[in-house]
Amino acid sequence: MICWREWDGEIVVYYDLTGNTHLLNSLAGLVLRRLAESGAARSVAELTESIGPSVAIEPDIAQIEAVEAVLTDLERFGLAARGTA
Amino acid sequence: MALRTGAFVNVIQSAIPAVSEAIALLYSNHPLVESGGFADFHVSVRAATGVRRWLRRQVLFEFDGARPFKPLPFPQAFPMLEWGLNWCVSNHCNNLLVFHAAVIAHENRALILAAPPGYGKSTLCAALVNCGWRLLSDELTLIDPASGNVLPLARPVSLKNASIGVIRSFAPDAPLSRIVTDTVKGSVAHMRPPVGSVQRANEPAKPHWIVFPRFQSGAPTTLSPYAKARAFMQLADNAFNYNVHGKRGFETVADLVSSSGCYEFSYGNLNEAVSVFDTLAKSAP
Amino acid sequence: MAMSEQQVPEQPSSTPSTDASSPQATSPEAGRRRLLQGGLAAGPVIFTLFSRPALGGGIGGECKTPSGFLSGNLSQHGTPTFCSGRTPGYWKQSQHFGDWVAPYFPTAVSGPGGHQATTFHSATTGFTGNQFGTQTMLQVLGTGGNTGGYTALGRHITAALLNARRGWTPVLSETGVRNIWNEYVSKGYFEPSAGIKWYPAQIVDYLVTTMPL
Amino acid sequence: MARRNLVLIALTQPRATASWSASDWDTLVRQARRSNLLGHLAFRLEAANMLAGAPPGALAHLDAARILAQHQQQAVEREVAEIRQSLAATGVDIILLKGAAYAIAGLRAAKGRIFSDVDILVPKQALLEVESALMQHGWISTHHDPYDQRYYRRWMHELPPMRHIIRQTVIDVHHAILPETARLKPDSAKLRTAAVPLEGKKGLFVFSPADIVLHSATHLFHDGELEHGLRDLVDLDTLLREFAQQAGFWDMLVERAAELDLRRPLYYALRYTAHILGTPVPPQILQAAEAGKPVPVIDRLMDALFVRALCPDHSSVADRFTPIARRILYVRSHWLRMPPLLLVYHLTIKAFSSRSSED
Repeated sequence: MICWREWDGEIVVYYDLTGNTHLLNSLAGLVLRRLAESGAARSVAELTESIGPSVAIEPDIAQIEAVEAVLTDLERFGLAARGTA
Repeated sequence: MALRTGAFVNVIQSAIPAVSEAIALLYSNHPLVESGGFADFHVSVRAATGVRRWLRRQVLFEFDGARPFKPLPFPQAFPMLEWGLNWCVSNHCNNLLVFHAAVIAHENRALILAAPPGYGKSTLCAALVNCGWRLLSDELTLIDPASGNVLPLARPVSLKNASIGVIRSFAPDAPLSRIVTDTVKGSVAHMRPPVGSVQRANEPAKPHWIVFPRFQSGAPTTLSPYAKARAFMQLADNAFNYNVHGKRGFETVADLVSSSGCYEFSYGNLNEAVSVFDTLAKSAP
Repeated sequence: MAMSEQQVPEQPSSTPSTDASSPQATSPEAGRRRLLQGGLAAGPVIFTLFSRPALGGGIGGECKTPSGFLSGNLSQHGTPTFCSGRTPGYWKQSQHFGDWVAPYFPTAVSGPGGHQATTFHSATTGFTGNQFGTQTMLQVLGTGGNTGGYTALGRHITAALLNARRGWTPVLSETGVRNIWNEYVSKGYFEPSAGIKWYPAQIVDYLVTTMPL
Repeated sequence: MARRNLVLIALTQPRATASWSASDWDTLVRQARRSNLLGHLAFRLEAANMLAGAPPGALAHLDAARILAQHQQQAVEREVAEIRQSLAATGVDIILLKGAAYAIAGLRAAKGRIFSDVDILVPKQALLEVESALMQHGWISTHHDPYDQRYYRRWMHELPPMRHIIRQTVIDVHHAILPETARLKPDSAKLRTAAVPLEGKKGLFVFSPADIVLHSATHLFHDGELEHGLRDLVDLDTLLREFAQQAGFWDMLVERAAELDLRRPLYYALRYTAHILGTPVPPQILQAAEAGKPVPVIDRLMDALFVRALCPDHSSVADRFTPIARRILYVRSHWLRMPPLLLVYHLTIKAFSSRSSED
């Protein structure tokens, strides 16, 4: 459903369902990958932890906020959805 | 009259002298095709009839009886034919990926020049094809998704405003059509494609470089790498039918970007620009 | 036809010339310059190409050509209404203050040609009421939450006004934005069409559709 | 030039194309493109295994049309999903009409078909709510002229078309299949009651098979859009052939036409699909449909008009009466939809506005 290619840390995503193509920054690319690999994440914290080592930001509140922002953006374009557990 | 331009056969009808004159000059090297075969596009350019012709003579472009455009002032008959033929390709050839970009080749390695109008794309293209590069197209880059190859068109190069004078002094021998003024793009003239390019208009080329040029007067000549992900977006944004191809469109553009060197090119001097591209061509394995 | 073609105000461009040349006529195809000139969002999704389906018969019927060599008055059909508005979050960032178009100003500038920051309720904006007191447009953009049921609307209506002024929302003029707010102030809802009532949440939904970037 | 309707031959006897010259294929592609049938033709020739005989140039255009058609099929699916989501909160049942219905219901008529907009039918009392919900999700009315707005709202069976701000797609929201002023008065409530839910797509419906055919026939024979007459006739033919495999379909069709006051369009539909496209309509059904036959003089006139108007709108098949036939049928369709005074009003204002928009 989602096709992507990565070049130098930037990711281009094609989403079959909307037909839209997005250029993502590296963090957004990682988040999307984690979600695609695992199907879902239980919480933003868990998701942040799972990508923690791969990005050069401190695994702290700031990073959780960054991941939060990524999810909001991905949601806007239908690339991710938050469900009720 | 049926003219072959690359893979396409165009049946063109026009009784307007300016049109036949320009065709005779600019398409003199193109093969004529016998009528009675299959033609891709049947077009005509003719004077508009009706009340308004007494006020202001106008010209109509017809595609097989349909009129996709509003009439234009009569003196713009030939540019209208050229624009109309571009439209024929970009609007119908959904078996190909069609980009709004110039493309030239060196030993069958294609160099795609993609930029918004006014960035000096056509000027650079015109200069390079006068210095040994082969013209594939100055407006439409056609990629066959099956092979990834670029298909040539080898139609006249469209020059605008100051570029006309620039190319006149850069390549005084290149035949140019009469200048048509006051079009939507200002003054327009067309340059005849080199005979070698027309003769090889059925030879596809392999994409090898993607360059985003930008002319700025007085700017130093610099060629620098351009991020591939951004090159992807830039190219897809310049395609007429990227989304018609869906997933296949994505894969085709991705392969195109992956297999090509991507560059940003800034220049202010045409001679320097040409030598940069010659070096680039020689550096290819 | 195919791709998103958001409109960005024209930038002067020049054409190659061996002698120093003067700026040439601008092209109608400004949208293509976005990537080159950094028309990129700072967010995680840097740039989006919206799929614009090629629906329609093609010949004779609807001719949907992208701009380019067939731009301007060549197309038989009216200029399509592409919205490229930005969100309140965009407008409140100081690196985007340069995108504000007079007579709206995010901050005060002193000295000759100086000006005050534009207040939300003022003759300049044309926004009636006193929901936001003497707050400036920028302060309203920065208001969080949805106090009183109208602060989210305040943020979005401000962004909508700036978008309209910038020419990013051909479907929604500055007057249109004013009417929405002022009707809301006087009636408590906005009536987009006879018999339909939109309260702040619905108005925000609508305004958001004009802010894809 | 010989006036040969090659599209018709290629569709009804695809094997005949085996002996065609490059020039025949040239004419075929032009006629099919002009009739909006190039994509459909590509699929039909492929199904008949006749693509191999096409010259490479023609094949490229057929291929291009097929790719575009596949894209459109997907685009319509996306669009319908968006519409469904936008209207979910209203709880209004949405009936898909015409092309969107064929596509989402997986009917053969959708294969290779060109789509321009999505048509839906909702109850009249839900119109405002639906319009409001669509506006909130980015659709805006395309008619800003107050006359147009009044005209649509007062007389038409639909809202003014709405275009999506981002995707530029158009939706037509109907509450009936004909204007309230029309001579024929099919009851929308009856159409809705018989509608069939789409599996796995809660809230989405299509008409029953008989009603799909009757709507298509009404659209073709009582609407002004005859430049796509042949395409619409091909739709009818394809629908009839597919539904004919369902037991009891033909009898149901005749019965429903009587029930919905649509005997006349059914008569024309069966007469011209059988006559022009060889649709296998059972003889007793053709006979039963004659209940909708007009008086003989009109019948003969309609034959003369429709046989011309249902050809590709291309110079290679037109004779000197073709333009006038189309014009007469256009005026007729307005006549059928509106009382005479309103008709004059409408045509006059339209005439003025089209003139002023030319400058």
